[in-house]
Amino acid sequence: MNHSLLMAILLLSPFVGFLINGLRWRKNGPNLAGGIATVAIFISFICSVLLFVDLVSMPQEARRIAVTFFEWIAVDRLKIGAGFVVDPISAIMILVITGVGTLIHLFSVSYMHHDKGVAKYFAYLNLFVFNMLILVLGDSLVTMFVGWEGVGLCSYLLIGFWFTDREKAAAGMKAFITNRIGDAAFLLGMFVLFMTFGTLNLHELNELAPTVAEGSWLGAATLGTLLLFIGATGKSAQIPLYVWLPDAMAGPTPVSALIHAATMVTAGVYMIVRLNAMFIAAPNTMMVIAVIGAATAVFAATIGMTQWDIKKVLAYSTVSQLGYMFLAAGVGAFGAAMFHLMTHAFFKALMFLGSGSVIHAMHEEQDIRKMGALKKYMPITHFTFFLGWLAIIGMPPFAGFFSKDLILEKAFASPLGHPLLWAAGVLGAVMTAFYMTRLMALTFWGKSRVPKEVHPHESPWLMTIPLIVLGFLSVVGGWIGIPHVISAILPGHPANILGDWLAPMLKVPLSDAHHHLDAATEWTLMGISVVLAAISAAVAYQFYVRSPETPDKIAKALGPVYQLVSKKYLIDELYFGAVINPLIRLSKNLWHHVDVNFIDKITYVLGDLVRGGGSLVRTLQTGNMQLYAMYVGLGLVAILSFVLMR
Amino acid sequence: MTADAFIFWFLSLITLGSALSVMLLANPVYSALSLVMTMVGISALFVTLGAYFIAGVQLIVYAGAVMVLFVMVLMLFDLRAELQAFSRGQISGALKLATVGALAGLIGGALLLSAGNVAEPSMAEAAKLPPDASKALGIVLFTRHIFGFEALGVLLLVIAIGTVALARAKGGTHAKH
Amino acid sequence: MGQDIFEIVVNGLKLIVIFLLMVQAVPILVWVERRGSAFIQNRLGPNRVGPLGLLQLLADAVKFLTKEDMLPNQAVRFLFYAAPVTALIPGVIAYCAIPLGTPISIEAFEMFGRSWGPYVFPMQGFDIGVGIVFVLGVSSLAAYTILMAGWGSGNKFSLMGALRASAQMISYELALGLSIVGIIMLYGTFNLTEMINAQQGALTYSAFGHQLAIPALPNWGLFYQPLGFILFFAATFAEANRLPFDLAEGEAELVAGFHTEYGGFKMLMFFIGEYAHMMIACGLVVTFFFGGYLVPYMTPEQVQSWVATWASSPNAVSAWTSVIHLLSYFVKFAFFMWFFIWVRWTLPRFRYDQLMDLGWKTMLPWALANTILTALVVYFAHTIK
Amino acid sequence: MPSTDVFTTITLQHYLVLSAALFMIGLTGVLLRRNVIVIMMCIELMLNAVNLSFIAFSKFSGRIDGQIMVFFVLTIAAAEAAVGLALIVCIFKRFREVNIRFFEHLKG
Repeated sequence: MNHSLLMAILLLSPFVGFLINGLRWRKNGPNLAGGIATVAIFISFICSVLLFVDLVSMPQEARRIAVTFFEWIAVDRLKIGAGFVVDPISAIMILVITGVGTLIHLFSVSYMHHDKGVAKYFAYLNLFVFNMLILVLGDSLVTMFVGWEGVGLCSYLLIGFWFTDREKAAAGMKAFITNRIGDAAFLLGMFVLFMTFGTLNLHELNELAPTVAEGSWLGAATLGTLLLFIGATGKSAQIPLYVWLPDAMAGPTPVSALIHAATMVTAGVYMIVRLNAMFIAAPNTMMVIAVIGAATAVFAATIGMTQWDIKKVLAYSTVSQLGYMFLAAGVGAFGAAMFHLMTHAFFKALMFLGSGSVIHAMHEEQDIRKMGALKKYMPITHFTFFLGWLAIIGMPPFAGFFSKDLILEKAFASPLGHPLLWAAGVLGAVMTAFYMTRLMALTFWGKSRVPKEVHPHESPWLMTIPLIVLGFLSVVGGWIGIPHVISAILPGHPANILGDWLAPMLKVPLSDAHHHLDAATEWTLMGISVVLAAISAAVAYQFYVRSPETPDKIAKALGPVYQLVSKKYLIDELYFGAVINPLIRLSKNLWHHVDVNFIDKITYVLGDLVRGGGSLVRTLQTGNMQLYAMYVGLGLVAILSFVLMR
Repeated sequence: MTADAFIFWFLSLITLGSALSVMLLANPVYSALSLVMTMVGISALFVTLGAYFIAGVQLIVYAGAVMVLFVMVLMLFDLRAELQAFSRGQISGALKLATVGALAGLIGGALLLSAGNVAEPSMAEAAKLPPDASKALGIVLFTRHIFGFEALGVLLLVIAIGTVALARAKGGTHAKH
Repeated sequence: MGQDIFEIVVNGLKLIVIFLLMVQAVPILVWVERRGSAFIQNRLGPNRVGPLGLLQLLADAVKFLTKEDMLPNQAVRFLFYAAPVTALIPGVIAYCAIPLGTPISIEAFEMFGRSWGPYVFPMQGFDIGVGIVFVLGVSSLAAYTILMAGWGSGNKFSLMGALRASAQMISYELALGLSIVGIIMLYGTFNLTEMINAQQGALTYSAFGHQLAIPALPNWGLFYQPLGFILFFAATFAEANRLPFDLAEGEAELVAGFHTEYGGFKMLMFFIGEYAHMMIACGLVVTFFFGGYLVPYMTPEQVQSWVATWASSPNAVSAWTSVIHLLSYFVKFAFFMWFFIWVRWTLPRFRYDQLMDLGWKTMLPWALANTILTALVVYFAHTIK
Repeated sequence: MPSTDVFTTITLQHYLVLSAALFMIGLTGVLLRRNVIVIMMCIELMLNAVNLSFIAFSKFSGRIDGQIMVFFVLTIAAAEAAVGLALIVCIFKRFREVNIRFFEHLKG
């Protein structure tokens, strides 16, 4: 099959699914709707695999399949086609999106089985995948922005899916509005880049990026990328715009898995990786990204340690892990960012789906204080969740270990890195190990605190199969990026497949292209993080399984600090007090004084003028149609005489 | 060519006469029947101009369908001769007649002025039209004028729906809830 | 009309002859109808006056002519008298356009001291290029006579009957017109003579460059447009206001419909008008679907060469050929006239809503489907080899 | 054009003058009649007059497009008649009369 056809099918298959389910959302039952939606995504997945295979068969330097369906916008210098590109970066993304997407759709068939709007749900989900594919495949910032907005819309729709619940509807709006702030910055960034470079095509932008690092804060590359990064903080939930993501857990759990863990929230990271040459040219931006990423990683992890809602814990964990990805991007380790993006998609989707399975079993109960000892009721869920846990706390040889380790190494060693960034990363990893172990312990281990009327049970096979597949991927997903030092001691010396795959697409930091640590340092760094994480996990196990009373004591001892953290540092309240309420007050004042007294008056006067004029003219309009006809006749006479006289 | 001339004068006499009766007769039913006569006369004039197909369509559509509707409506309302055929108002009536007169004068003048400019009907020009032009008509209609044709199709659909909505006794635009 | 006096005279005579034939056929048809209905209903029918009751026709005519001429009190005088007269006109004019036989050719001859001819006279009133359109257009004028009669009578029953009849005619004209679009596309012409010529020989389907001949059947339009035939024939019943579509004169509800107030000779005129419509319908059915005047299994040339074996002069050959075709036409024509009568005495009447449902919701969609299907087949079968 | 030929040779002008006369008759009817149905019939008359000149132009210029225009006008006239009659039926149902003055409610 030729590429444009494959690409068209890849993109349109989810859209067709959306149309079918969307137009028949009152009629399609859960099995039909879910079947259609899953098959639609699966077709996309097959197309992705075919495209990927084609890509592999190409020579390394020419791995790029570009298709332009039609010219979309052509205004003066601005020429934007409906162009889509599959290259090594987007190939990974479409595989993850459609692959994980298929699994999550499959999971949803069972999970959403009793919901009334199930066809609507699948329609939104398909629309989301469609937009996400546009986002990752788009060959220009504008095409990307279309998908960017589209996924935002779908996120809003799905968070507020149970919109009859006021709180959930509000969560959807919060996500949407927070994203709008980021989107505005994204647009401004596009303007800056277009003004300077005259194009918005990603490929061309990377080519045109300055070859010398920009020192100034106001240089085109720096300003543009900084603004784009603000957009990314909105979409990818980084400080300061992360507040929407924990609330977004109001949506159905598979949505959290697909949108708010595996795919959409990584869009910001993906965007940075796509424009890596431009970002590299702006070291100031890179520094900001790295600092924000590290700060977010630590900050979110602290909140995660105090939450009681199983999904909230995972949400903060996601924010924290996204922080790692930004940290990696910020130190110029784009490959590491992509690597972690991929492994994170596997294990975090797994954990969300696992939590969904738990919630399903607990009859919509999300508070981990009311769980415990679920291990014996739900062996499969527990086992797969266990694999995810090992992966996220970075135990070798699970997926998370390799990617997280690579990030930490780069944070330490990259010319853009700094030991402090590394320290923050390690701190985050330690806390991650703590709160994830706490989650495991409270949910699956220890004593049962399940209320008597609830009878947990293992989920049906439609839900466990995706868990098993994702669990498998969480184990082996990291093996495609085994660092050199480890592969050196392994039998057969497996190559760093991912690194080689991405290498032609990525630019290394300008100042020092071949900066390598010696093996000993690398082993040391690796050892420190793994050992610290393991200790932290053991401590958590001690606290929450062996002596459950200890955490309370510590919390009491910490007093106000604990309160502050468990209330999420009062960030939401801060935003309300400092930004939102003043804005509302200002708007109200403008309305009461400026609008009513000034602008309205102008329109009234204009209206009166028009009405006065009209009442003058309307005497002509007698209602007698024959007179009107005579006017027409007179007009004819006038025109004819003009023509004849001429 | 006297036969052609005779037919033309005969037909125009009939057509003009029945057209005048459309305008002048007080009984609308007679007006309508006169109009049918006018249509038939015009159709015959089309034949003298070689437009056979259009003449047939004129008969089918105008005389056969549109005017039947008019006559049916008139008869359904049972409108007999009216006391006053023309609308009131002496001044406005005079004004209207003056308008008509002015327009007629202008058009007549234009025709007279153009008489010299328009070339005599050369047989070569007229011979360009095939004797049975239906096929050529179809080809032109479905190629050069296809857009108009399609637009008319849409118009007819809209009209059909609108008419049904207007004329329905219940549930139409006059529904009282 | 013609080039010289002789031609004009002959053509004029031809029109008069056709008109007389039509008018004279009516008494015979009335007799057939009465005898036929009696036969169908297992009774005797008129059999006292003359052999087989044939002179009954004469008696009827005399009765009609001698009846008192009445004008109802509320009637509109002009329309009341004009309606029966105009009832005849459209039917006759339309029938004149239907070809009845092969043209007669006359060789040049000497008369009155000058030479005339040669001439070719078609066996029809006049040959107009757009035959079908003309016939439909003219026969659609018949609605006015009914309306004039109904309204002019000043009678509610008459008016209702007239309105019903004209509404029915307009409605079925649609299905009627659409049902023959297929035939028109198939033969690619409006001209009736050309259509008949296209139906010569044995049935031969040709499509995609292949041909399939079925020698056992004649090449009639029926075998190309069976659906079109059914729709057309059914619609003509409605157009002619015959049972099962004679709602206009449903005795049970409307006395006799638009001619309630008519009697005597005026009544007879309506009769003739109605039979004229039947004749047009039968003539068109024969022309479109049954090869018109063609003799089955023989082309006109074959007939002519057969005639040439026994006829002497070329004029005689031409004339005999034409007569044979005329007979062939009349046999087919008579069958369908009988069919009309047959149906009338066999089927019950529709209810008015059933009538409209049938016209608008059944026949019109099927006619549309037939049109579209034919268009596709004609287009693809003739462009793709 | 020699004056003796006016009656024997039929030219484009003849048809145009006839068409103009018909048009004027129709216009007069539209302007002066009281009955809405008659007014509509007069509009049909005007349309027919225009059709006649289209056909005449088509014939005398040797182009078939004039006939197409007539085709379109016919269709539009039929559509107009349908809607107009529907409106008239509505008016009649309300006022039991079809006088043009019942259409005078929309005025300034």
